Amino acid sequence: MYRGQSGQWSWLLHRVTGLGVLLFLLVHIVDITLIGFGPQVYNESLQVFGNPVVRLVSLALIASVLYHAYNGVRVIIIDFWSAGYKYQRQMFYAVLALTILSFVPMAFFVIAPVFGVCPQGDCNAIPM
Amino acid sequence: MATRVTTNPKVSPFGTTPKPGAGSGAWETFSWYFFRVSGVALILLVILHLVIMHVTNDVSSTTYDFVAHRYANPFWRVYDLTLLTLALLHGLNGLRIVCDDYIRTRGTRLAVQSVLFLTAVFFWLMGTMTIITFQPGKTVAASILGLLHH
Amino acid sequence: MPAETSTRVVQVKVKRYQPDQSAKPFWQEYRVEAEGNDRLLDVLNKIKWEQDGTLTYRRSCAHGVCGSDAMRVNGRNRLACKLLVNDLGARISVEPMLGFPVIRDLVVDMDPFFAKYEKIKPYLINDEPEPRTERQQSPEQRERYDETTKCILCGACTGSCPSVWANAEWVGPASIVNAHRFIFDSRDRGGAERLQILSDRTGVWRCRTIFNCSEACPRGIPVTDAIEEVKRAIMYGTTDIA
Amino acid sequence: MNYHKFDVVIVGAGGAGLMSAMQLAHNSSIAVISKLYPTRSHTGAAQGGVAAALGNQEEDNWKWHMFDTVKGGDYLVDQDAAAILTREAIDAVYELEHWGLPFNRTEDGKIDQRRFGGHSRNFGEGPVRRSCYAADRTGHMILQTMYQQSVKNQVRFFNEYMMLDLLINDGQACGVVALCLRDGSIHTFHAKAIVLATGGYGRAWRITSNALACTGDGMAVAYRRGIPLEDMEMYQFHPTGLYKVGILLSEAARGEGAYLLNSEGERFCVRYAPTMEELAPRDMVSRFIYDEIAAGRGIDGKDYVYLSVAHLGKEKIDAKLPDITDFARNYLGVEPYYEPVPIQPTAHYAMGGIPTDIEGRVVVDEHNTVLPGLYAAGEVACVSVHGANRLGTNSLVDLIVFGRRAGKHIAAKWLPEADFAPLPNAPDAFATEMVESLLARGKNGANGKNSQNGKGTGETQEALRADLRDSMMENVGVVRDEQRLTAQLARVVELKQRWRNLRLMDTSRTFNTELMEVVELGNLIECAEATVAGALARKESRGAHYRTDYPKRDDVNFLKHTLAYRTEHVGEPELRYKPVVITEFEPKERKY
Ligand SMILES: Cc1cc2nc3c(=O)[nH]c(=O)nc-3n(C[C@H](O)[C@H](O)[C@H](O)COP(=O)(O)OP(=O)(O)OC[C@H]3O[C@@H](n4cnc5c(N)ncnc54)[C@H](O)[C@@H]3O)c2cc1C
Ligand code: HEM
Ligand code: SF4
Ligand code: F3S
Ligand code: FES
Repeated sequence: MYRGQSGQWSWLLHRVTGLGVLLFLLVHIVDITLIGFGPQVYNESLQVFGNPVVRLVSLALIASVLYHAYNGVRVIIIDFWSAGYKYQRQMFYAVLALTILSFVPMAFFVIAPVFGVCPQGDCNAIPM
Repeated sequence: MATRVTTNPKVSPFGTTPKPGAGSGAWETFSWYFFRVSGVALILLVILHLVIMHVTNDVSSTTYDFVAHRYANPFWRVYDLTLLTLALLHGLNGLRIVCDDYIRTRGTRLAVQSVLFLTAVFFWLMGTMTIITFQPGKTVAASILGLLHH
Repeated sequence: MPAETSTRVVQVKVKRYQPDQSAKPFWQEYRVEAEGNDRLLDVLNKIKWEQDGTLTYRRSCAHGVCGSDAMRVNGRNRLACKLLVNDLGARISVEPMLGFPVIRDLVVDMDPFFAKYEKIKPYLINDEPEPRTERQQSPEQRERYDETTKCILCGACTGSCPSVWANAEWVGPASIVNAHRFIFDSRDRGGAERLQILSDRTGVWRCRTIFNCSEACPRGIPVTDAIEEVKRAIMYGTTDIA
Repeated sequence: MNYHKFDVVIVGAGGAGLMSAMQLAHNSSIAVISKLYPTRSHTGAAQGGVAAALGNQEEDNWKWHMFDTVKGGDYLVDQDAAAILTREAIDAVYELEHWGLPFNRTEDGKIDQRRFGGHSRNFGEGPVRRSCYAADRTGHMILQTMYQQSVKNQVRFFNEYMMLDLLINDGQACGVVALCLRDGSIHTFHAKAIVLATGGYGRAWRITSNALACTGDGMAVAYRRGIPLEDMEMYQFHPTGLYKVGILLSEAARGEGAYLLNSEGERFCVRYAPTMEELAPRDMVSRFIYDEIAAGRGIDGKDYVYLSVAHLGKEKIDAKLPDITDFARNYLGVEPYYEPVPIQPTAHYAMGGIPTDIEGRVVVDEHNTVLPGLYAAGEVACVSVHGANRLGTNSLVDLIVFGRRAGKHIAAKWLPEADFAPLPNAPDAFATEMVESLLARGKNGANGKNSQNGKGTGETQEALRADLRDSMMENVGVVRDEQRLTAQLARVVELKQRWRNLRLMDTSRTFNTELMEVVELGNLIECAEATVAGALARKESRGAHYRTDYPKRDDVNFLKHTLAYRTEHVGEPELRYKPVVITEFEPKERKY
């Protein structure tokens, strides 16, 4: 393994998260299509999202999207701002920090229903 | 360790102004640009989408009725369509780049790219169909028939 | 005052490849007495001259200006003659660079590397009649491409780049650095041609801003910055950019 | 047998070799053979600059440059050659600029110039700005620029091919034999003209600024084939080598105003050379340092003094001397912004070499008889423009001026009339025999393990190498005398004997660098033989050759060039002499 530094890891994560999100997107397009088969089919399939394991997958998706988005901005800044490359490492840490900062509250909203807490108000999570 | 390259931008112009010319150069340049432009657009689109679906509502409450209610406003249809299109193109273009990294032979590369292209078309049609034709209470088949009647 | 040195025993683990004997690379450990101020190259020489004459690597200048001895030291591309034992610790691992075919031990085939370098037309292009004396260039114009003139073509950057490992067709950072050296030279007229070449599939866009190259460059060239400048020159269609 | 045929074969891809190649690439079939990839050549290490009287900064004149060259060389310089060197330097520098060499610039956009040791205004009145430079990487830029032009002109390179032998038949040079490192094969190159441009042999000394590849191969190969070596005793020690490692801190530092300090903090050069101070010629400054150390004024009583740049200020150091201050930091852990840098004289440059005329043709006797088809240029050659001591920045000029002249002469005069001389029978016999016997001597060795258990009795290369470099340092250094030189000649005889019994640990044919190193070691010993014999016979002090037993220059007996011919008797080369060409400047005492 080459002992690269922040740049190498930021890229690897960017690639993995990008591909992960893409995979999810493709699955998501399929499941959304179910809506065309009427309420019954759709709502039943939707139950799956309440499943704690699937919720964890959602968490991964959210983290991936957040990281990928922020790091995408980092890359764009490096590309378009001539002094950007000097701060690439700092920006990488900022990306990680932002990812965590914005992930935690979102994770809370996603996970809470499992424990019967319904921050959104209309809790109809279906316990296993 | 690195110092700077950029100090004084004043350099006399070189030869003819380079416009990324014909051929694969223009396409690769465009693809690179597209990543950035679609990326910026996607930040707004995806994050808002996530917030709506996972934060302000719980996923399990995004039921048929929820969708019906939302799609009553055409804005959300346009929104979702844009999201779908950009994310698919951006993501599959990314996958193309990744494949390009690892595939050396021209033939295989061409084959893989064709598959990716077909995938894009297929999934885009599938998603688009759902978004455009969705009408509360009707199945896809019915909606399509309905559309044809009009 | 020269830094104090002390003799110590260092362990050097070398990833060897001896095609005459075995098709497979193997690791071999050597123990050598070295001083803190010794270069890694001195340590390798010591092994070669005193213990094992079959240990094979390239070297010439021994002070970081010829680019012969780029190799992977403790996981990173470095010039063996620019590393001191003091900075390496008692256990050192040495491997050939990734992304190049290995000929023997630490010697890799540089021919493909130079072939890719040649692709970007690494020479001044200017057909205008030559003045009797020098072509004029202001100190600022000269400064514009100063960093990229430092390249010694050691290959450390190219051998550190994951995009290169994945795709050997890619011209790689060293070629782009050398393209930059001419594209931003006010005397050159071949910028458009080079940017055309570099906007291709095998050109700058394959760079995913991984920065391993900048970290590896023994000359301290901000390689990624040079690449980004070339990208911007293609995007904006001019070098007249910050 | 691998056979190749080209109009011209150039051996060596440093500044000299590539400059010749440039003259020939357009209209003849040429090949450049080099044991290193071209950009690894030692020309790339040159820091300070290339001298040419452009007069961009202040008034200058090539005649002044010529005078400095002659005087700097302690009047052992052939003045016809010096005139060509200094006059054509101007055009050659412009040519390099047109090829894209990124010289530093003056405010008005011209090539910037700076001071350098021994270069003066108006025949010695005071320092002049004559050295054209590109930061402190002038040699790097020259080498890169020439390699770039070679790429442009699609020069055919044989990289990592090591010349082992030179072929002469019918009184004409007709080819070279080389070892391909990658697979151990022997290749014969048949040519109408051959240019030797293989550089110097500084690796014969322990403390040296030279690359590990600087092993005098070209000189040794020619020497073995009966070609004399000229003025080999004239070997320059550069005053400012990094303590212990020998890495060069360019004269550019002193050109920019750096001081030399002894243990008392005194700028001792001022005492010895009141006009030029630190910028007196190298042989002198090296001797000043030697004397200071001998007088107990080395730092801490040791064998080094200080080079101080701190007073120049960070900004100037970073702008003008970035690389050399990096060396101090990197290899000695000294921060030149604040601390003085420990330095000592380091073996640096061969003024002598294969004798040539002003067209770069190799000449083989005191009557300047030309050996048709053979050319030499660069450090391997002796024109002689450096005489007994080369001025800083004059070597790069030598490469480009005489590299160019050799190439041009071949293109314009030699190729039109020349034909291929037939190869001798079994042309590669000598080289093949050498390689095979070396590999055979290693039979007991190599198996990838540390094998000291072979049946062979011979020693391995390291002891021999160490003995050579240490004894040369001790006996043929900055200061010499009868006793040390005699001892060294005996040493050389012994070393040659031991070389014949060397044992290799590596018998592989794939990239066998041990084989290469052993051949190089043999070449160094050949060069050492000519050097010591010449030094022993030259009973005077002149330029770099300083003898405590004959401290005065002796123009009556020794204003002449040494020619050393190899003989069957080891350690006893035949010495002949040829007169120095004097046109304008009569020998005078050298004062700075
Ligand atoms: C540290 C340092 C700094 C210097 N600074 C300056 C300076 O500032 N100004 C100045 O004027 N001079 C300077 N010099 C001197 C000058 O750089 C050299 O004298 C000059 O570069 C020699 O050039 P060359 O072309 O003769 O040989 P090199 O550049 O040494 O090239 C020799 C070539 O021959 C090849 N070769 C050698 N043996 C064989 C073989 N057996 N078979 C095939 N190929 C072979 C090598 O591969 C190489 O390509 C400096 C020297 C040193 C060491
Ligand atoms: C949310 C906002 C997004 C931003 C700002 C963004 C930004 C970017 C950028 C700038 C790149 C190019 C990277 C480079 O050239 O090195 C990229 C690559 C990529 N993106 Fe995104 N992206 C976003 C969303 C997405 C989504 C939703 C997907 C999946 C469908 C996705 C999948 C990919 C893939 C697969 C790559 C290729 C990765 C690679 O080449 O290593 N991205 N993204
Ligand atoms: S850019 Fe740096 S690392 Fe890359 S080849 Fe040049 S000197 Fe070596
Ligand atoms: S490591 Fe490679 S991807 Fe770009 S920034 Fe450097 S060339
Ligand atoms: S030996 Fe020249 S760079 Fe290390």
